[in-house]
Order: sequence, then C-alpha cells, then structure tokens
Amino acid sequence: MTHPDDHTEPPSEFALEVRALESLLVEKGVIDPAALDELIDAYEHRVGPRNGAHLVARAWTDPAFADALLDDATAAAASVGIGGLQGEHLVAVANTPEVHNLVVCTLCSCYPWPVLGLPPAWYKSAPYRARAVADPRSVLAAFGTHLADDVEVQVWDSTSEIRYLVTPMRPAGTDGWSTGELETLVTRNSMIGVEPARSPQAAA
Amino acid sequence: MTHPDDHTEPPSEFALEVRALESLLVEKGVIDPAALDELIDAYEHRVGPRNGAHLVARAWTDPAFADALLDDATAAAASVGIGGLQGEHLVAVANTPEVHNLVVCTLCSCYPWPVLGLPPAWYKSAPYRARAVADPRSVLAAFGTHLADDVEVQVWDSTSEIRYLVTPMRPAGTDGWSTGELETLVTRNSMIGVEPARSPQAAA
Amino acid sequence: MNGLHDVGGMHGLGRLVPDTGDEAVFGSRSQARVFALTIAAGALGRWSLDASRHARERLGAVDQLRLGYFERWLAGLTLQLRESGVVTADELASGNADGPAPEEVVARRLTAERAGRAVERGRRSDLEAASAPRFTPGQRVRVRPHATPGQTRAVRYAQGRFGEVRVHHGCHVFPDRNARGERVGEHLYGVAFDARELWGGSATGHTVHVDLWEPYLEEAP
Amino acid sequence: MNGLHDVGGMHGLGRLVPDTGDEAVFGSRSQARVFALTIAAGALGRWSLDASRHARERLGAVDQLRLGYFERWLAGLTLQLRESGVVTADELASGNADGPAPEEVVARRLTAERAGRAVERGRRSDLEAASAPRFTPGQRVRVRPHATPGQTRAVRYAQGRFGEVRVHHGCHVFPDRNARGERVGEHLYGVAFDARELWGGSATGHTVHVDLWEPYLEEAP
Repeated sequence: MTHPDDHTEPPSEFALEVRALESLLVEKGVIDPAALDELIDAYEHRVGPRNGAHLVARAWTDPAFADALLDDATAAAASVGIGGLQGEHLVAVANTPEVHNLVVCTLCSCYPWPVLGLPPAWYKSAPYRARAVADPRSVLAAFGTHLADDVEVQVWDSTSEIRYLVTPMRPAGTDGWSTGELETLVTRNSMIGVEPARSPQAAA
Repeated sequence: MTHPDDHTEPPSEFALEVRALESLLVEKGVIDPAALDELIDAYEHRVGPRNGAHLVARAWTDPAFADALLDDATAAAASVGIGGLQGEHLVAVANTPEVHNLVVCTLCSCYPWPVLGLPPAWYKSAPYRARAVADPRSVLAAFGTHLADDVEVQVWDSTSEIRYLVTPMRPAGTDGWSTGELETLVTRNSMIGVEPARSPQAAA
Repeated sequence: MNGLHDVGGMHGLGRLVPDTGDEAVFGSRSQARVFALTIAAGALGRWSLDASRHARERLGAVDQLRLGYFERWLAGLTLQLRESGVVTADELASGNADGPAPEEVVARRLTAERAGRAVERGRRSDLEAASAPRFTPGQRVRVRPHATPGQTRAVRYAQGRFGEVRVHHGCHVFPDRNARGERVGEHLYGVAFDARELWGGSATGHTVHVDLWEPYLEEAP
Repeated sequence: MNGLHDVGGMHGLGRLVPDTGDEAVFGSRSQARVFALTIAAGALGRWSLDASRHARERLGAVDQLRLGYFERWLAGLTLQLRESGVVTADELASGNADGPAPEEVVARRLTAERAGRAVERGRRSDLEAASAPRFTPGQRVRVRPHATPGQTRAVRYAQGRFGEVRVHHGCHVFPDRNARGERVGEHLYGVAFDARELWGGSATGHTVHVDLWEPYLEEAP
C-alpha cells in the first residue's frame, strides 16, 4: 500500500491541492510560510536519528548514563540537550541477550521525533502496524533479523503520548571505541527494534 | 459501497472477464452453459421470498404448523415441499410484542435461499453487516422501523450453515383472511427482520 | 484470518442503502453468470464451500473494498480454478484452453438436470458425532482468541468475549479444516452475547446470537 | 471508533517493504508542506492532536486504504479547517479567501521563531491527578469492550482481553475526551498482554505492551 503522489510532472492532483490549501491559509492570515519552512528544516536537517544514536552510544560507554536513560529517558535526554515535540515522555527499553524489543504504533504513526526524527514509510504502513503486534518475528525476518528461539520478544504499541526508544546491544569488537565512533553503528532501524546495531565489519 | 459493473455500453471489463472465463471453462469441458441457465432460472423464477411468505402465512393460520415451524423449520418447510441449497438447516425465529429478530451474516452473505431466494444488495453490503450486530436499532430506523424501547432485539449472525428465517407478527385487521391473501403481506424484508409485515392498509 | 470480510461492529464503511424489495434478482447478466459459474464449478468437487469463502477473503483488504460483490466472487473463483489446477495461469491469460481438463474433472461437469436437483436438495452439513458435546445449554463460555491466517468462522467481535450457550445444533462440518479439504465434524452451538459484552456499556440493550464450533470455545471460569 | 486505522493483528493488508535507511525524510515537497501545514494549523489552538487523529480516522475505510499517508493528513486537515470554521466550504472550493480569519485566530498564527521553539519544547501531556490510581503494578485487568463511534486509543485487539499492569505512567490527558475539546487527565498504565491471550494458542511466545487509560480497564475477576 504505497501510493504515488506528486512525483509526476506536471504536478499531481495532490501537489496542486497542497499548494491551493497553503495559498488559501496564507491569504486567510492563519499560516506564515516561514514557519512551514522552519518546521521542514528542523526535521530535514536538525532533528533525526543521530540524536538517538548519541544517547545509545553514550549509554554504551557510560554505565551511569545507561542507568539514567532506563530510569527516566526524558530527563537523561534533556541532560544532553535532546527533547521536544513528540518526545515529551520518553521511555528507553534495552535489548539484552535474553530480550528483544520492537516499537510500533498500530493506530497511527506515533514515533519519538526528538531522538529518531520523522518515521520512515514502512513504519507508517498498515502491513507493519498489523504484523508487529501479532507476529513480530516475521517482521524481524523481513528486515533480515533472526533471533534465537529463546530470545523473548517484547512489543511496545505506542497508544499514548509515551514514546519508546530501543537501545540495541553494543556490537562485539568495539572495545575502546569512542562515543562518536560508536554512534556510527547505531542505525535508526536498530532503535525501532527491527535490526541489531551495525557490526564494525558491516560499518567498515 | 455499491459498484457499477456491467451496466455500461460497450460491455464493461467485468462483463468481458466473465464471458472470457465462461468460454474458457466450456472449452476445458468443465462447464455446461445449460447448467448455468438452469441455476439462474431457478433463482430468477422458482425460488424466492414467496416460499417464505407461504410458510409464514401458513403459520399465522395453522397453530400446529406454527409450532412445527418453530420446532424444526427444515422439516416443517419440507412438509410443504420447500427446501434445498443453502436451506439444509433452517431455524425460524418468531417476532412477538416483546421480541424483535434480525438476521445478518457479518462474514459474508449467508442467507436462507430456499425460503427467501438470493439476498438483496444491501444485505450483502459492508454497512449492513457491520451495523446489524452493533447497533440494530439504527439499522431498523434506516428501513423506517421504529420499535418501542421495551422491545428486546435479538440479532442472529449466520456464521454456520444454520439459516435463519424471521416470522413477523400477523398484522391487525386480517381476521378471516386466507393463507393466500395473507402471503401478500409477508415481504422479504419482514422475513429478514428489518420491517414488520405489511398492514392491510399498506397492501391495499 | 483476521481480514476485512469480518466487518461486524466496524465503523466508517459507508451508508446503508435500503431497497424497495422490487429490484431484479441479479444486477446484470454478468452477475448472474458469475453466480452460476461459482455454483457449477463448485460441483466439480475440487474444493469446499468454506474454501470458496476463504478464497474471497484472501483477496486482501483493498479488493474487499474496491470490488463489487460479484467481482469478488469472480476473483475468488478464478483464484480457486488456478490453485486447483483446473485451469492454468497461461490459459487464464490467453483465454484459450491448452487442452481439455483431466477426465475425472470433466466427468463431474454439472448438467442442467443435476443443477436442478442440487438446488432442490442441497447438501446437509451435519455429521455423526465422534464424541459427546463438551458444553450444555445454559453454560457460560468464552470465545478463544484466534488469529491464524487460515479460514475461521469465529467472528472477531466475539473473540475473547463471554457468552451463554443456548442451543446445541449437533455436529457440523468444521469450516477451519473443511477449507483445507478435511471434512470433519465438530459440535456446533448457538451462543448468546449481551451487546454490552461486545460493544461496551453504551450499547443498546440487545442480544447477538452467534453459531460457534466447539474448538472456538472454552469454559468460562 | 472501530475503524480501519486500528489494524493491529489484521491480515491481508499487503507486503511489508523495508528500506535501506537512506531515503529522504519526505517523499516529496508536497508531503513536507502537508506535514508543516498540519503542525502550524494545530498551533492555532482550534483543536487537539487527538482531534486531528480522529479527523483522519473519520475519513472512512475506503480512504484509509486508497489514500497515501500524507494524502490522509491533507484530507484530515481540510476536514478540521472546515469543521472549525477557520475556512468555509466555499473558500475550499474556490481556493480564494472571502476575507481574513477572525482576529483571535490570526493572532495565534505560528511564526518561524515559535515554530522552532515548539519543535524544541513540545508540550507535555501529563496533568495533576485528581484522585489516586485505581490499579497497581502486578494487578490483573481486563480491557473493557468499547465500540463507540468517537475517538479512543483502546486498541481493538486488546478489548475484552486480560493483561497485567506493569507500570503507572501518571495522569495523562484522556484522548477520548480531548478529541472533543475537553482536556482532562486520567491515570495511564502500561499493560502487558501475553501473545496467546491476544492471538490464540498458535501465536509465537511474545508480550505486547499497550498504554491504556484507567477508564479502559476493569479489574479481572
């Protein structure tokens, strides 16, 4: 269920409708195009998964920060200047050798914007939302992630304003890496829970 | 959610697909067009709601038959030569001043063919199937049927091969009417349960 | 399967449009042919009625909403003809038979005479019971949670809910297995549910009766 | 409402298509504008986030499947603008303003500076609790059946099912009333459900955590 919208030339009906509505709202005096530019710029250039990767890498290298993140992720993130819209109530859930976590919003597309940015298309799609709660292992398999049978899967359905962040396990072979180096291994998908963090080999 | 299909000229895609499939199956030797004609003729001309109306009118005039119909509708119908495909296991449910019955098939379109013929479009539609079980009074209202608050509504969802037939209440002002005359008051919709039987005034 | 055919209680499906009762049995000649083709192809004995229902359900959510009723029947029938090997994908694409169907299939072709008899006689779905019924009228039961991709008649709106057994209908062919070609019987019960148990406290006071097979049910604590 | 937005556990919705992680934030400039228009129009204070979700849900089942993600946002936003009277149906049809919006609406127009602050600060949804929480971690609860046409976050797949309260999140704005313009708090709990209680005995062994407000829950017997 992906849909074309305005990738065509000449402009699609969707593109024309969007332009018409923006123009009407500007004319009504209720929308300032500069605010739209600012919002788009924020999520295209400032707020994205590098924020979450920083929190995770920091937790990998600083046990006190790891504890703080699991205890109160909103406060821990704020302590390093991360927070805001759609992340007012953050909860971090940690993958371990025994437990694997997966985040979904079955009702819409709730997602922790300040740490991950805006959600990818698949996260918003009906097939992901439908299957993540009923058959999470098949979802993980679609991403090439195969867990041992004895790993317990915990699925978090974001039905409230609580936003969930998965902290993946630190990959082997990263002893002595700096926080900045470790951040490069922490993918967006690993913080949703569909993949592990990258191995140093894969990142090389 | 009604859909045009082959009402257009030239033939619609649907009409062309149907013709192509029939032609292929005839060529394969697995379909005899005469059998198709026979099946269509049966439900266009022989099997329809007049059968059910006959059972209901007979129950109105013959208390022993009414008891037999409620006790074992399949046997009672067979005793007057009515029965067959999609009516192998008939159950009759009687409307009374205290109880009103309504029949639906939420999963598909199960319907008692030998007594009512094939189902109308609205019976097969998603809005009817969705609302009949959750809000039957609003469904009745859509058909202009308004029950007193103290009438108990019983909804029968045809999830098995049991097929349900509602026997509406005999209208006032029909004393001394023959079974044949009474049959004219028993509408298809009254035997699904969305309307009462016709009054003599409405039928006049 | 937990699909969009299972619409009991859903909102947002559009307006209910009553009729006058005077409309034609079929909306068009093509609809009539699809109806008859479905019955006649079913008489070949390659699949059960439950398999046909499941074929239509497997069309997916988009087609459940996009296609008209007999368009879904046509799509389901086409799927079954192909899956059963009665016709090949190539034959469907070209519209031309590569050769006749196997003799044992052709031998079961429905004639006009047999069609007339099938309409008059039908085929009962009750079977001899292999065991005593587990539940009795008056007993409180819960519908088991059940969400496999296969065929089932355990409507979603009743799953996990508590009801009361009202009647034992005998032992009937079990759809979940019949759709896979296994014609076995299970005890079938008429179960009554209070509307508030299904739809919450604001529901109007009514009762919904659902026919449910024994494997769908468990004793209420 | 019991609509097609509530897809948890449904089959037949198509294939899951993973990505590489390198795609653009927005699929097109139009998608980006719809996203920003929705946030900026929300800042006018005429409706809540829950009302916006409900507006998109109210589009109906056909549009849930037919429209793309930001097409639904556009349709939901247009519906809210019209229903709230910020623009009229005539203005939407013509594309031309009959006049400026009322002063009190224009006064809340989001500036670039306020937009930047909104992104950085957000708005918490927790409130002072007026009463003590009714449930405690470790307690077994049942999700109440609930099928009104209004907004709710009581996912359908958990209704009627038994779970265990794991955490009390405090008192949070209650969506069912917030969507109608009443910003009141209710206690919010993280409730854990065994997959077999949700999907039946053949489900893989996993746990689903759902955040549920106190009015959605009742004590398990």
